[in-house]
Parts: sequence; C-alpha cells; structure tokens
Amino acid sequence: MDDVNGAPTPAGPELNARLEFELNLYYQMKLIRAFEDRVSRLHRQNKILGGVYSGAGQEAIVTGICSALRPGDFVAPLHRDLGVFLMMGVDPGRLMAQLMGKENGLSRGKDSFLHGGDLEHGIFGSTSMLGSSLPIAVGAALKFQIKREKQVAVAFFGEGAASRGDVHEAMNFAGVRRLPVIFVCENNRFAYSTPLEKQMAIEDVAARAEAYGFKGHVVSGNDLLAVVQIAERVIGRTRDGGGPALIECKTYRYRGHSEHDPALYRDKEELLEWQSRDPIPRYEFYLEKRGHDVRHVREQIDERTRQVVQAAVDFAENDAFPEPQEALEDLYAPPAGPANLNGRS
Amino acid sequence: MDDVNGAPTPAGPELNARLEFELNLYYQMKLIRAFEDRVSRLHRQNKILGGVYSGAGQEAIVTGICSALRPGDFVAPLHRDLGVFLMMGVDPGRLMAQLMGKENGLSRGKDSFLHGGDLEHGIFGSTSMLGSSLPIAVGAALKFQIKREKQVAVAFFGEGAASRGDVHEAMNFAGVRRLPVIFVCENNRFAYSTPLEKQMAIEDVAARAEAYGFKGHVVSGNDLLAVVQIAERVIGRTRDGGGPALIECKTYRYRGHSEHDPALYRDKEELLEWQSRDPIPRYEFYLEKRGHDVRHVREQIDERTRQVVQAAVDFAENDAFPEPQEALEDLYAPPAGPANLNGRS
Amino acid sequence: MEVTYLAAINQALHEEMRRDENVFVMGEDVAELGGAFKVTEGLLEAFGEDRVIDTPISEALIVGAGVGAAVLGMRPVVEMQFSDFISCAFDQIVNSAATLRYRHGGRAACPLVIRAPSGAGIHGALFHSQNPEAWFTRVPGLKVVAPATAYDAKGLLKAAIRDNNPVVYFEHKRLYRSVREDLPEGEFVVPIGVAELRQEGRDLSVITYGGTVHQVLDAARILDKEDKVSVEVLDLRTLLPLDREAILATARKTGKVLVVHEDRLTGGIGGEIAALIAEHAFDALDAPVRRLAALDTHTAFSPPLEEYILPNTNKIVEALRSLAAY
Amino acid sequence: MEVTYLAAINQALHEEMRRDENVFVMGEDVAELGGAFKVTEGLLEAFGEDRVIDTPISEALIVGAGVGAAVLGMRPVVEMQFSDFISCAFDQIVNSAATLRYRHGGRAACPLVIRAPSGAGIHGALFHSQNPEAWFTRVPGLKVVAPATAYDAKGLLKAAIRDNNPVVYFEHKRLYRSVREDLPEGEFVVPIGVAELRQEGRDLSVITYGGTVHQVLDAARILDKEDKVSVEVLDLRTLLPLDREAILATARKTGKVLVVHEDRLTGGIGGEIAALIAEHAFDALDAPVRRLAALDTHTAFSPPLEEYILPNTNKIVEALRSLAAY
Ligand SMILES: Cc1ncc(C[n+]2csc(CCOP(=O)(O)OP(=O)(O)O)c2C)c(N)n1
Ligand SMILES: Cc1ncc(C[n+]2csc(CCOP(=O)(O)OP(=O)(O)O)c2C)c(N)n1
Ligand SMILES: [Mg+2]
Ligand SMILES: [Mg+2]
Repeated sequence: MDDVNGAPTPAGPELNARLEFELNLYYQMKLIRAFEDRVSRLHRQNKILGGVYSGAGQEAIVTGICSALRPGDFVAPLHRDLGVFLMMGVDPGRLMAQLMGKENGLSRGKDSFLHGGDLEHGIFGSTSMLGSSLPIAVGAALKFQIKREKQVAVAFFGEGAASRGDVHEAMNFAGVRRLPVIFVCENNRFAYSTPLEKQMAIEDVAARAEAYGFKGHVVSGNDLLAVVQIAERVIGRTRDGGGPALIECKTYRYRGHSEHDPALYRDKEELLEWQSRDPIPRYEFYLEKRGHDVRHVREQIDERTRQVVQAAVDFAENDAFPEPQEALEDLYAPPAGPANLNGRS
Repeated sequence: MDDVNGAPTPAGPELNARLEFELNLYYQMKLIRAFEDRVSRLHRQNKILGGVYSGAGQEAIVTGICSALRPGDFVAPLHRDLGVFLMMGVDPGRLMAQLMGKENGLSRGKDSFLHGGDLEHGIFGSTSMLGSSLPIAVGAALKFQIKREKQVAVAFFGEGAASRGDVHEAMNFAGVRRLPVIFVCENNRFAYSTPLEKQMAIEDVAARAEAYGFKGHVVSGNDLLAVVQIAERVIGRTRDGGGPALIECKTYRYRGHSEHDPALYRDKEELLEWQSRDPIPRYEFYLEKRGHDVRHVREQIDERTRQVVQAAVDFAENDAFPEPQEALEDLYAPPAGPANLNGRS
Repeated sequence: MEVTYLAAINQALHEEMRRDENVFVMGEDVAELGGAFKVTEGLLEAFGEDRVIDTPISEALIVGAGVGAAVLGMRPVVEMQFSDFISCAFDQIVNSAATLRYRHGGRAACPLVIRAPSGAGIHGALFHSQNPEAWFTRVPGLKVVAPATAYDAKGLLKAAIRDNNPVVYFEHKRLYRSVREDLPEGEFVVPIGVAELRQEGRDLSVITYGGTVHQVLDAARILDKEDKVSVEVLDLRTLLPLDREAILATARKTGKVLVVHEDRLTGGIGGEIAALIAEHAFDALDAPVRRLAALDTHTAFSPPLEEYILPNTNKIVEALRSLAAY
Repeated sequence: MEVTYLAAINQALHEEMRRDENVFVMGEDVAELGGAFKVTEGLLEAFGEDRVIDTPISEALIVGAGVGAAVLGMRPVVEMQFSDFISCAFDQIVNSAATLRYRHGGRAACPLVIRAPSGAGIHGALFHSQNPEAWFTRVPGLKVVAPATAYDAKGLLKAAIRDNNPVVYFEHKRLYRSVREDLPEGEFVVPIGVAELRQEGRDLSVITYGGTVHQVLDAARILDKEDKVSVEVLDLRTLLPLDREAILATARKTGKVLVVHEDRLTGGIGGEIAALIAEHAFDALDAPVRRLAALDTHTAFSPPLEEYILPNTNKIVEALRSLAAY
C-alpha cells in the first residue's frame, strides 16, 4: 500500500507496518465491494451467466479472517466469498474470467462462479453442496497435523449450511483430534428465503462448538477491526496447537440470495437497519480516529479499485472461450509424482 | 403379573397397580436377558446366522424407556435393542423366527436380526446405517404434530451413531419444530472397538441437546428405577407438547460388539466394574426394599422366562423357511387405500 | 388454457393436497418463497404451515422425515431444491425408503414422493445440471419417473402421490417454462410404468425421455421432411419399472433403434435399454442399437463446452441419418 | 507361500505405506482392531497413530477428510467398514472427489483410495451384502476396481494408491479367506484399466468380475468337460474405465457372450457391457448378448431366498448351455 497517502503522523516502524496493514485491509474490502458490484452489473448485462451470489455487506468477514492467514494455509470459501479469492491473491482478471466461463478462468470454463478453486493460493474450490467442504477442510488440517506443519485450514459456511450433517461430522472429528482448523460461520440470518428461526432453535451457531469440545466465538461480522482481532487471536492459537475453533460472524446479506432473487420475503426495515451497520463506513470511522484523512484515502482507493476491476473485466472480456473439446480434458490426473499433480494433464 | 406372588403387604389400589407395574418391569428385564442369552447360544450353535448384537447389560434402558410408551407411539430401536421388541409386545416366537430367517419372522426371512420392524407394535425396522433412523423418528413425530395426536416418537441410538450427520439434521429439525420426539442415547462407551474418547471430545452426548434448543438429560442406564422415572417425566412432558428431549443413558456392553467379536481391545477391569453395576441385581435390591420376597420372585420369574424363551425357540425351529420365490415378493406395495398399506401384497 | 410444465406440477400439488389431507409438502424454501422455481407457489396460502413446511438445509432429514411420516400413512411430497443435492440424501432414499416394505416383510409401505428438478442446458454447471436418474433406476423398491410434457408432469405427479411406494420424480428444469400445452379440465392421472408413443414411424425408432423428448421430436420432423425417413418416437416417461413391452415392440417394428438421453452415456439407462433390446429383440434388429447421450464428463459451465457435451437436435438428426444409412 | 485375498490386501497396504510416507489409512476400527475383517491388521504397530487413524462413525467425514488430505498431496486410503455404508458418503465421493480436478481446471488432483468390502453370499442380508459398484461406474473422474484374485487384490490396490485420481476399490468379502494363491516375491502392480483373460476359449465368452469370477471358471470347466464347449473367460478387474478393447475382442472372437455379475441385473454394469458389444460388435454376434446377475431385489437374509437371488455355478452352467445351444 505504498501509493496511498493521507497517512497519520509518522511513528515507529512497527506502528507504521500496522498502519499500512490496516489501510491495505481497507483497500481489500473496498476492492471486494467494487468487484462484486461490477459482477452484479455484468450479470444483469448477461455477461456473466449462471448463479451469482453477492457477498455485499459481508466483506469484513472474509477480509478480516483471511488477513490472519499465511502462505500454505488452506481455505474453503462459501458460495458468497468472492472476497476470499481476492484476499488470497488470486489475480482479479483470472477471477473475472472464471465468472465468465473463459479459458483463463480458474477452472478453464469448467465450472461456474466460485467453484473453481485455486490451490496455488490455498483456495479449495467447493462444490455447491453446502457444508460438504467442512470435512475437506478437516482433512487438510489432518495433513497439517500428520506432517507437523504450522498451518491452519479455514472453512467458511453459512448458518444455513450449519444444518447439514457433514458439518456435524467435520466438527466432531476436528474436536476429537484437536485439528488445526477454524470454522467460520457467516450468519447472515437467512438461508435463501428461510429465516434463522426456521433453521435452528438457538441463537448462536457458536454454541455448537462446545458440544464438540472446542470454543465458539461470536463477533460482529460487520466490524472489520473486531474480525481482524478475533482472527489473529483465534487463528494464532489454533496455529500454535490450540486445536479447532469456531468463529461466528453476525452479518446480513444485502442483495437477494442470488442475483435472480428479489428477496421479497425480507423485511425492508431489517435491511435498512443492517445497511446502517455497513462495514465500510464503520471502518472508515476507525481510520479517521487513527488520524487518516479518510476522504483523501477513499478517493485514492476508489480510483485504484476502479482501475483494478476495469482491468479484470477487460482481461476477461478479451479472454477466449475454451475450445469445445476441452470439455473432455481435466477429468483425470496423469500418472506423475505428487509434485506435478497441480500441473495440467 | 397376576401369577407372581411374594408381593409385599397389601395396600391401596394405586400402590398395588404400581407394584404390579414394577414387578412386570422386572419380568421384562429378565425376559430380555434370558432371550438374549439364548440368542447368543443359538448363534454359537449356528442356528442363528448373520450378525447378532447382544444388549446384555443394557436391558434397563429399553425396559425403562418403553415402559412409558403407549399404543400408537413410534419406536426406532438400535441394533442392540432386541428388548424393545419384547417390551412393545411382539410375540417372542415371531421374534425368534425373525432371527432365524423363518417364514413367520417379522420380515418373513427378508432381513436379519432386528431390521425387521413391526409397525403394528409401533416398531420401525431400522436399516443398518447407524443414525439413519433418527430423521425417520422425527418424521413420525411430525405426523403426530400435523395430526395433533398425543403420541411420541422415540429413537434409540448409540453414542457411536451420534457422530453421524443424520443425527445432527434430525435433532436440529426436531428443535426447530418442537416435535414430539425423544432421542435416547445408549452410551455404552464403545462403538465396536472405538472408545468414547476417539468418538467425541466431550463427556456427555446429552450436552448436544442444548445446541439444538432442547434439554438433554443424563441418567444411569443400569438403574431401571432411574430410567423409568426420567422416562415418565420426560416422555410425559414431550407428549404434552413440551417438545423434543434427549435422554442419555450411561451403560456398558457386556459382550463383544457382535457375537463374532472377542473384544480383546477392552479393559477387563472396566468390564468387571460395570458388571458390578448390573441392572438386574440392582433392581432386585430395590424390590427387596419394597418388601418383596425377591428370592421367591426370582425363581418364579426365571421359570416363566425359561418357558417363554423355550416356546419361542420351539416355534421358530418348527417354523418353515420361506419359499425361494418369495424373494421377489414384498418389494412394492399394491395400489390400495392407506388402510391396507400394512397388509401383504 | 395453455399451461406450462411448471404450472402443471403446481396444479397437481394443489389438487392432490385438496383431495387428500394426508398429502403435505416439505423442503427448502417451499413455503413462503414457493420454491426456488416457484413450483410450490400458492400452497402455503391454500394449505397452511402444517402442510407446507420449510426445512433447514438438511436433505437427509427431508427424505428421512418423509419416510417416517409416510410409514404412518401420510403422503409426503418432499423437494430437493436441485436434483444435484439428492446425493446428500442418498442413503435415506436407497436404503431407508427403498427397502422399507421388503425388510418389514410386506407389512409396511412408504408412500413418499421425492421431487427433484434435474437437467442441464441452462448454464447450471457441474452442480445445477445433473441427471441423476440412473442412480435410482437400479434400486428395487423405488419407482422413478421423468415427464417430458405438461400433461405427463401433472398426471405422473398425481399418480406418484397416490402410489403406495417411494417415487423419485424428476422434473426437467429446462422444460419448466419452455413447454406448455392445453390440459383437460377434469381430473386425470398418467399411470406409472407405461411409456407413450409420441409419434408412430416405420423406419427407425428413438427411445427417449425427459429433457431430450422435444429435441427428438424436432429431429424426427426434420428427417421426415428432408430425408423422407419415418421415425417412431417412444417417450419412456417411467424409468423404473421400464415399459419393456413398449420398448421391445418398437424395436421389433422398425429394427433400428437409437436411444437418446441427456444423462451421460456410460451408466445412463440407455445401456440397460440397449441391452434389453439386444437380448430380447436380437432377431429383429437390422442395425446395432445406438445411443446418443451427454458425453462422459461433468456438465461444464462455459457455453461452448456445455454445447459440446449435451445432446441436441442437430446431433440427433446426424445420429438418425447415420442409423438410417446403416 | 500361499496368500489369501485378505492377506494380499494387507500386504499391499504395508508395502505402500513403507514406500511412501504420504500414504495413510483412516476409517472405523482400522487401528487397534485392525478393521472389522482384519484387513488393516498390524498397520498401527508398524506405522503408528499418525498414519493409522480410527474415526468416529462418520462416513461423509471419512471420505471428505480423505479428499482434503489428498489435494494437499497425501495419499489417504480410507475404509468403509462395509461397502453398504458408502451410501452415507455418496455426495463426498460423486461430487467432492469425482469433480475435483475438473472444477479446478486440471490444476489439482485427488489421489484417494476408498476401500469398500462388498458382496453377498455370507448371510449378510440387505445391509451387509450390497454390490454398489454401478453407482460409481457412471461417474467420470472416478476409477473403480474389483479384484477377484489375491494377485489382483494386491496389485490393483498398489496401483490405486499410486494413482493420482480417486479410486473406489471393491474387495469382495466372500473372497477374503476363500481365495488364495502364491504371490511373487518382488514388487508388482496390476495396471488399472486392463482386463485379464482368465481362460481362452473358442465357443463362448463370459465377461465377469469380482465375486463371480471363480464361479464362472468352475462353470467353464464343467462345460469343457461335460459338453466339450470351450469357454473364454474375461475378468474385467477394472470397472471404470472399462477395457473396451478386451471386451470387444472376446465378443468378436466367439460371437456369443454371457455377462455375469453378482450385482443386480437392472442397472448393473452388465447392461453397459451388453450395449457396448451390441453396438460395436454387432456384425460379429451369433447370438444375443445374455446377462446373468442377481435378481432385481434386495439381498434377502434367509438362506433359500439368498440362494434364489444370487448367481452361482449351476445357474451359470445353465445359462452357458442355453447360449451354446442358440
Ligand atoms: C446441500 C445443499 N442444499 C441446498 C442447496 C441450495 N442452496 C444454495 S445456497 C442456499 C442457502 C444457503 O444459506 P447459508 O448457508 O446461510 O448461506 P448464505 O447464502 O446465506 O450466505 C441453498 C438452500 C445447496 N447449495 N446445497
Ligand atoms: C453408517 C454406519 N457405519 C458403520 C456401521 C458399522 N457398525 C455397526 S455397529 C457399529 C458400532 C456402533 O456403535 P454405537 O452406535 O455406540 O452402538 P453400540 O454398538 O455400541 O450399541 C458400527 C461401526 C454401521 N452399521 N453404519
Ligand atoms: Mg445465511
Ligand atoms: Mg456404543
């Protein structure tokens, strides 16, 4: 974030690094918002086909959680977590190409939206089957444990997915083996049209953690600073052998379940209430307290995200569609050593 | 239980009924033990093929829980719950015929051991897939709720089965809809060879109930009186609209996982410790306190159970095997009104 | 009045719920939302919360609870939001439901309908395009249907609800709004187990079902017009039990058979059908039984890939011409 | 030294775990107990708790965690205690594992082995007798093997562990201790995808695999001796991908084919094989391709029922005689 000015009065190198880190998170959160807004627009323009699930309103969660991750960690995002891809360093152009089904998309046009993972950046491409990625994250954590690696696995899931049996099996085993896995619940109060009270008889998904022998934390998912703090603390503890944890982030979905959904089943008041808790202005307020010239920072960052998003769109639009016969490629990995496994067949 | 003497000094009609009820439970528990002992023996004699899973040591659980059930209730037993069949009034001869694969067995030779249900007596024949019967019991409870019937559904499951995803999905939905279903966990500390601490990181399965919005109770599964009391209280509350509940019964399996299993993985001390908590002498001690001449009662009841078990064996041994072509019967129900559904095709 | 395939399903639900108070509907977002595709729209208003039940995201529970209610005499119609998620309820379907009557020695029944919106061609990619029918057509104790027309969609759903066995009902998403027809006013059902001859022909037979029926009919028209080849078209409608008589009859009549389905080639039910014909109509065959199906891969997302993978009218025309020339 | 089918599997596990420290074993009761069938006996002692892992009863977790470890370069060998319970892990196999490489655009791999003790004929009844292979042979991205001999059991498991794709490995319970042979001293693997001609013949071909291979060989001997009919026997060994060349070659050679499997007739892979032959060796056929398989029902418990349902040597002899007489 060397090109962002409007920084507060100079301080020691440690504080400086922290300030830079914090500003970068602001940039990331803004980039996610800008990218997703553009995705919604492209969907309306029929340039992105298939299901599009906006994470607007929930950006602080992926930003804050991923800020505590390191190279070699493993992340399984949920269907709304486009931000995870940006946070973990996936090239925005390739991400956009993925959404458009283009050749340089993460899945080379094979799958849609976020199902194309990018293991080079630690991102597992989850299937659509909600909750099914939790056992997989547990398996990644098992590898870290077997190999005595100081890495963690993170699985994001919605409060809706929390009702799936796979989630139970995953959490239970994680507890038994004290695996280095963090389960992050994005509780946005709705699973498609189904409100919280029809999904579970309790208030906090986090309460389940204790039934598996580890700790559940509740945090405001719209407060980036709070998410960052808990992520650093909890993920750090897990990384140091403290066993699994669950972090529940309370939040709200701004848009419909997907771009097809007008979400008529929701209370307008509730939406308004949650929009007033938008993570971006809230974090700007914090930056201001930190002494930044926020208006200036925002202008610079808006310009930068605009450019990044436009470049991504340009890249993706200019990218070719895959050749039809490629439909039959990438089904089976060739016989090769494990080192080559992530290479193409 | 009119033929059992050795009753304590006469009292009011209510107390008399209670005494009779209590003696009958003793009889039932003894019958289950005797029946299962005979089954183990018949298995060694190759007269019962396939898997045989003894519930020896756990009789107080099924006896106590089922004692609080009424006609029209729904029970899904676990693979070790032969006692449920006896308690719910299934004819011992037909039960034995079931185990031997005979024509008059509950499944007419189709399935083995306890997978043949008997819906006339409210017993659902569970598949082998552990935990899969919990969603089904929840569905039965849903029917009672929709139809405003004052019935309950009971699903028995082992602490091993508690790790299955189906259990989670079932309990969660039961909580959401406050369904009249009671989940009874027979925690015998082992799933096959796997001890409790490799199955879960917590001590009590009952602790999970709260994570679904209802109450979990822990009781000694080797104390018939305690099981009866909690069953009456909890099942009564559920029947009256109090919503679901979980009752965890702490117990221990005497024999191997199945009759094939010498259970070498277990600590002999532990077995001894638990055998010293045997539900039968413990209950006899209570009966003694109640003023019964226990030695006399025991003799009478031993004779009676011996006769019942022998009659069951005789019936089953004299019963024919099904005709080969019957293999193709009973696959599909004929087109008939619901009233006929439990009739044969 | 013209009714879409989707509206026909909705009508069937309304009518059956009115007719029999033991019928109820359960699934994710089926109540207030009326289902992801609006198939259950209006049911909540008409029948109330007791009989139109939103569930958590718990496919095993949805089917399992359906089984539990069904054995007690209810007639649950449960929905998988997409048929792709049926894999999450697999055990409950193939074990709990399918073996229920058998393992109870014929003294129980499981009148359960599992509705599953299936099929590709809508840019649904790997997990919103599946055609899972052949996982179920190999399971005794189940019935499996896959209507292609609004009439059949309605009539088969009504038959499924009245059937005393578990029925997996595949409704093709691409047909929801693209297919419509006038439906008779009165009450009708379409019997399970009976295929329908959509078109009589002399030279070739096509056996198909579900999403490819209309493509086959289009192809048959092209062959008729451009090649003067007369194609007989058999729509299976029910996939378990298969209508063996109808299958063998058309094979014997024309001696040349093409089986077409949107499901993948390998392991799709085309293999079973071809095997039946090859065994039981061997002498009548003038050409090998051919199959045209989706390629043996997952349904990819990118349009050129999806197009390449799936059958379509052109590919069917080509296959028919090649078979005609044999 | 003679080694049983079961011991051969155990040897393969020992050898592969010694060879590659990324190989580990996970499942219910696989560690201290050594598995319900003792297949994993001795592994805990040899390789320790980190690499021989007992799990709770959580089939979806077992496979899912296998997938997670596999994408990070481990080579998990997970066990379903009985193949019947594979239905509880269905989604993780057919979706998470099978589509993994595809949806990652070829930039990931899932070197996972799922061992599943399958098969009937041991009074296992409905839920301990299943032959679920055809649920998986229709899923691209998976490989499926089903050895019939100790040699193949060992060689195919070693190949499966070294393969960079998810492999479902069906081991037939009835063969565990009933089949044995001398195994070569040195290291060997059996390549996935290659069928084995167990016996050359001139008059008829039988195509089979797994539990019925030995019954077929017995039947072939009877036909040779009593009927002077020479039967060729092809053991598929790998069910996905099928060895099409070998299948078509034997069909073209003898012109008369019987497919035999212990799985049920309808929807078993016999249909796929018959369809392949009927399409691609049409001109070479002197008789319809016949199938002999378990009857279309569940595997019932009572001995007379089980016997009636399952294929056996006598039934195969009869079918061969009938085909020979065609
Ligand atoms: C197993 C499964 N069942 C159903 C669906 C269909 N579906 C997609 S998203 C969704 C709602 C998810 O809710 P939640 O987990 O809370 O995540 P959110 O969309 O609210 O972020 C549903 C029902 C699915 N993808 N997978
Ligand atoms: C889904 C499933 N996985 C595995 C098995 C094999 N199995 C049968 S009983 C058993 C142990 C069950 O333990 P628990 O639930 O505690 O009951 P218990 O036998 O101790 O009474 C296992 C693993 C099964 N029947 N179903
Ligand atoms: Mg949500
Ligand atoms: Mg137990």
